[in-house]
Amino acid sequence: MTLAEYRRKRGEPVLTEEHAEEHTEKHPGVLEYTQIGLILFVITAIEVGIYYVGLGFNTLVVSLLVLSLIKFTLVVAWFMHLRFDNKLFMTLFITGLFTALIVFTVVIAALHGQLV
Amino acid sequence: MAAGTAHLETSTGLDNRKLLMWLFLGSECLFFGSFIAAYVLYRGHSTTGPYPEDLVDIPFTSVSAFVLLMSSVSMVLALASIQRGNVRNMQIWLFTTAILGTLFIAGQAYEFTEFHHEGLSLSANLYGTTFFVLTGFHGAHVTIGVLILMSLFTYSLRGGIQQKDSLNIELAGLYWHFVDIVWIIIFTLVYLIQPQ
Amino acid sequence: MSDVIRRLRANAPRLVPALILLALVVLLLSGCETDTPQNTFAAEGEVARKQRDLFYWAMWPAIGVMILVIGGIIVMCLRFRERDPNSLPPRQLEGNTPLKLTWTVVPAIMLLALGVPMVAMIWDLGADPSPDAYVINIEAQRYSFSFIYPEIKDAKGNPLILDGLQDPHIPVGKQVAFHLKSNDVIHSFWIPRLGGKLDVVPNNDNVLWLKADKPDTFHGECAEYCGIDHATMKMLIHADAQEDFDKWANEELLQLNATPAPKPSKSASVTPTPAGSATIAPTPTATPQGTGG
Amino acid sequence: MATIAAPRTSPLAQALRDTRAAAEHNPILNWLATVDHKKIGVLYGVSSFVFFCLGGIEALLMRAQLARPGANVLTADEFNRLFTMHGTTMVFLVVMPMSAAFFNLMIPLMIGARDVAFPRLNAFSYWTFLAGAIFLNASFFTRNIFGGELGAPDGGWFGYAPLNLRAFTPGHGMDFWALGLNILGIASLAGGFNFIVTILNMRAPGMTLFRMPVFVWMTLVTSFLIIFAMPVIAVALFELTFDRFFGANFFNPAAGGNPLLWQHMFWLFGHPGVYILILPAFGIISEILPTFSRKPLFGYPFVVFSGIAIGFMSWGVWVHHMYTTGLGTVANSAFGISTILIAVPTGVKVFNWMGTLWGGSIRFRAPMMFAIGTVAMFTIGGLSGVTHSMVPSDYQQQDTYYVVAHFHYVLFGGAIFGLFGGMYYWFPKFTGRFLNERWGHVHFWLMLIGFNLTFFPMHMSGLLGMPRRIYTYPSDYGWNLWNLMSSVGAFTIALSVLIFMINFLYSIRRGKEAGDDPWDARTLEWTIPSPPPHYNFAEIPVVHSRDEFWHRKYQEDAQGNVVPVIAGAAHAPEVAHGDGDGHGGAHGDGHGIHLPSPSFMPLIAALGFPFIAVGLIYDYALVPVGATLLIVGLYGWALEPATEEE
Ligand code: HEA
Ligand code: HEA
Ligand code: CUA
Ligand SMILES: [Cu+2]
Repeated sequence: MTLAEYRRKRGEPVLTEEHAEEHTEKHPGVLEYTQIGLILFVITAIEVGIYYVGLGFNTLVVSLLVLSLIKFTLVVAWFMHLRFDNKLFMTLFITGLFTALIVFTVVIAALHGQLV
Repeated sequence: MAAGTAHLETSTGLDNRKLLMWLFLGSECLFFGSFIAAYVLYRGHSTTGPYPEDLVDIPFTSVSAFVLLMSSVSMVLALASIQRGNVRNMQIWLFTTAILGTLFIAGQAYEFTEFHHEGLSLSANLYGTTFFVLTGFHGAHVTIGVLILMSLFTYSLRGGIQQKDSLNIELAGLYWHFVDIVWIIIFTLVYLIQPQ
Repeated sequence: MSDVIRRLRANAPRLVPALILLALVVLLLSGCETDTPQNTFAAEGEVARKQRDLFYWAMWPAIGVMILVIGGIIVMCLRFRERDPNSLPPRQLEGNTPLKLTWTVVPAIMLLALGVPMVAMIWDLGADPSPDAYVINIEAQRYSFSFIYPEIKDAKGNPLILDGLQDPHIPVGKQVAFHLKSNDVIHSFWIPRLGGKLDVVPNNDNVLWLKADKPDTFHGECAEYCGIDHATMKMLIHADAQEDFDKWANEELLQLNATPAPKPSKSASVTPTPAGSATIAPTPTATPQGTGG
Repeated sequence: MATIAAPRTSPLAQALRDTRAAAEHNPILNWLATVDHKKIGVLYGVSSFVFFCLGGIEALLMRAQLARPGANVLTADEFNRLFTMHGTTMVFLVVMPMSAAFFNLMIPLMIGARDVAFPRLNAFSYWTFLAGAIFLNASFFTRNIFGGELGAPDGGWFGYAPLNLRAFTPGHGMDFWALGLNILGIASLAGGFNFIVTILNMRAPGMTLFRMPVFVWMTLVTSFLIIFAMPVIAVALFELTFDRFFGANFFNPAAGGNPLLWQHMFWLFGHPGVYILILPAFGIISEILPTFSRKPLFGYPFVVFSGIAIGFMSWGVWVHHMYTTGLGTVANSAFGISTILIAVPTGVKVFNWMGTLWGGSIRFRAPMMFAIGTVAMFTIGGLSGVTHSMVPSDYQQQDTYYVVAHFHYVLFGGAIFGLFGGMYYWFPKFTGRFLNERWGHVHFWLMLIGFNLTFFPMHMSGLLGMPRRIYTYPSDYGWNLWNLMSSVGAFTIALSVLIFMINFLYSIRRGKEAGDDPWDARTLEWTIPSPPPHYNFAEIPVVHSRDEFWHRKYQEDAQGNVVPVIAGAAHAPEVAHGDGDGHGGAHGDGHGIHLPSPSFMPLIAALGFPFIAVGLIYDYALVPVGATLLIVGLYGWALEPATEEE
């Protein structure tokens, strides 16, 4: 008997377990994956394009960061299935990611470095 | 890659190994975060050349980045195949992914030697130090990934991976995609954005 | 023998902790305000005084909490000890929300009362030295502090350099701004009776200002572990009244003009002294020109 | 199961299977190949205790040198190496692995599981730890120790840059330090992952998160801190390794490197690190105090949430170790405030422990003495921590003996006292015998007195301006008496530890028989026989409440008075049929329970690390040897079935 079954039997709230069974067969198919791949390709092309267009430094940096963030999110959400999977995985990953982001931003700021 | 279905009944309903993998990736965020922080802190602070603007070859690196990105696509297709029970396709995509990964490594090896010829070494300046170590550790991750993929591929040739074992592919995939997103960040921060 | 042990054991829970607590507090108090060379309580400068007062501001509540907690534990141990080994368990009290909120909120308020003056003092002491401060450039290397006086210059414009063998002097009654620069590893510049320390970090030049109340001799010491002779990286600073200080400066100047050439100088990176040297080797200091701070 | 592993017929596979089978019977192979969490726990415990003695002897040598001004017991160089090794040993080879010992021994028993989630990863974690620990201590021999030259690292336990670079610490000591700590980091990481998965996934039916014993909670928080903090120091050490071995410039000021980067990275690990050291002890005493007060932990949710809060807040205070580096007023103010605030959740814990005593019926058995001692001594250390957090006055105390006093109060008075409490408490579970009670009390009082005698005077010497890490001091600074007291105290502690060791060795054979539930305790581990069978639970229990076992023994009547459950009157404890292995419940004797088979692969893989490390330092030829061991171990691990079929 799993904890989830046990809880359901006793009518207790089931916490993280509720998603357990869901994640089968809801995966996107080949078509979606290829589409995402195409989008990723296009964004990369745009990034390189922007690099050569010669925008002002700040515009360049901001647009590059935004674009790579989109790529990052696409891969994580679709290829790594975080969008469909149990929220616990998302929580764990985001915790690591944000801890890293925040503490190292502070470190660099405290050492009077530039972020970009 | 033992432990098949027996442990599927867990308190959270989540597979032990998959949980482990996500914890590992969360932890890796801090690992790569640390290297990236050192790079960012020191960018533009090298006291002598060669400087990044003298070296980076954007067209070349763009191709590498593209190769790695596409390997992520083939990886996820391998997973999609095995989840539908198509071992043959899975093998093809797995092999493609490994080949693309190897290409990326080869590109990196080429780039490292080029840079070295231009006088950038680990000890040349801060740029050399942070660049080689950051991209080197990433490359090491890719290499390990290729090894894992090739092992899975060989294993599957012997019939070791069926639809019910798709978790093995999923886990390798998670690792592989993670290595890819790290490169997405590196490509932007280390190559495209140059200090003024 | 075993009787003694038994009696001791019976009484120990009551006596020993109380005795220890008492001894601890007495110990703590007995150390204050004695006149030893590096006593941080025996402040003789504005900075050290403020820091000591802030320490008291935190120490007394801390002692209060300590007595509360440990005293409370002792009282409970006496009051609630099991009297009958065969008794049933007592009532199963699981918690008391108002109580729990109290001991979350009250310490938070106490700590705020610590935080406010703390932040105020950080900004007070962290302010730039006043414009009329007397500037001394400090160069630290294993294992000595060099004092460089940019305001005491010889005919050729070279400043006075004291390289750790002669005792440095400072004027009293005004801020002295120490510009700290390291030639090798991290050191920490500390003159306890004048004020807290500040690290001397390569590539991160820091400025520390201190102010001596009255003429006296102060002991200072490197406070960051820096290698084999860290323990003996010390200095003795003479604080002089302004006229005495000027007199000393003039004498030094005469001497400086009398000596022919400046010492052989060395570039910023200093090769490490071979491990095992047990003396305070006067390491050559950096070029006089490179001491802008 | 991956039954299609290595081809069944190959002689190699057959040989491997035979070795595994042999490991079931041969007593030595049995320990080398064990994947049983209880045995791994014992291995962890014994090893870390050996290192405790080693670190303690290093401390005694230092105290002998410092007992009098101008003493000549040690040279400056020896002293520097000893405090570096003492600090490193106590933190990485004593408190962390000793906590891991308790995780291993207790977690599966407390959550009602038969093993951890990844038994072989667990074994790997231990062997890697042992390899790293031995490697680190081998550094004593990097110079001709028999000719009177002590090797070992000499950069201090936090190895500040640029002193840690080859130009300033020549010799191989710091090489061993950097590589050794990285090996130990791998061990901790493996353990951290394993326990998170175990706690989240392996709980018995009914064991919801908020029914878990507090020790399990604290293990969970600690493990999270480990997996997020360890990578940071790993990277710092990698960078140091590149600087030292390959001329990289991360911390080289001459090339523009910033030595403060090292400090940030070290303390970014180091501060979460100190809570990694203390939270397990907090968990242990949160089990002991209720048992011997005979009432539940006061404010369980508060204790749990404050533990989680401490975990989060520990990420926002690291700069308090760097107040004097000149980071500026903004950074110092922000981190000063955050450091002060961390006293709030810690205070919540302390007060709830006191609330647990309140209204109890307290039995002063040896474990309880240590638990109470922990609360009291930790509070003193915590409060001196608060005085440290006051930035401007810390400019005076930083790097003095006042810091040394603070952290020994929290580390020894908190962590070590708590861990000793755990040893007295759970010793009967694993041996079936009590540790001698009387000598336990002698140990406690002697240690308490010796401890305060050693470390309280250090507040004084610190405030009187005595810097830490000095091998000698002049006689006219007013430090003599305090140092003498510290030295006398240190030897008193040593005596008390000796008493414990004798007690332990005696009791393990001759101690009073304890039975399954000697303390009238509250949690699941006491429901099973002492010592536990290798399968832990013949039937996986079903949990209905926090303090499950207590509720099987007692109930409250209408007035809230406690009455025993009359045998037979209440329903028999429910068990989960169809347990995790899918083999159905075993019947009393544990037949039919399939446990993972022993495996040599973790040991083989772990052996690779010291080869690689030694190779990097002395001869690159060893690196491929180590790598091969590692790879062979990992492949064997992946390919062999977790459980051999009979
Ligand atoms: C187990 C390890 C451990 C723990 C738990 C702590 C806990 C704390 N530490 Fe400590 N610390 C170390 C281990 C630890 N420390 C080590 C090893 C070093 C030195 C490293 C080195 O330099 O080598 C160090 C150094 C250190 C410094 C740097 C000193 C310096 O070098 O200048 C500071 C500064 O702020 C500090 C602060 C604190 C604080 C505020 C806490 C708090 O978490 C304490 C909170 C607890 C309490 C406050 C007591 C209980 C609370 C109450 C009873 C509530 C009521 C209280 C009030 C209202 C005040 N510590
Ligand atoms: C958990 C951590 C921990 C523990 C338990 C201890 C325990 C002790 N420490 Fe520790 N200490 C540190 C962590 C710890 N320390 C750290 C991190 C540092 C900083 C290092 C640095 O600056 O880099 C430090 C630094 C430090 C210093 C400062 C050195 C300096 O700055 O110059 C001193 C000085 O007295 C000291 C003393 C002691 C003593 C006397 C004990 C005693 O309590 C030890 C008690 C144990 C024993 C005495 C062992 C008994 C063994 C036996 C009886 C076995 C006998 C057997 C045979 C002979 C076979 N320690
Ligand atoms: Cu200079 Cu210590
Ligand atoms: Cu800290």
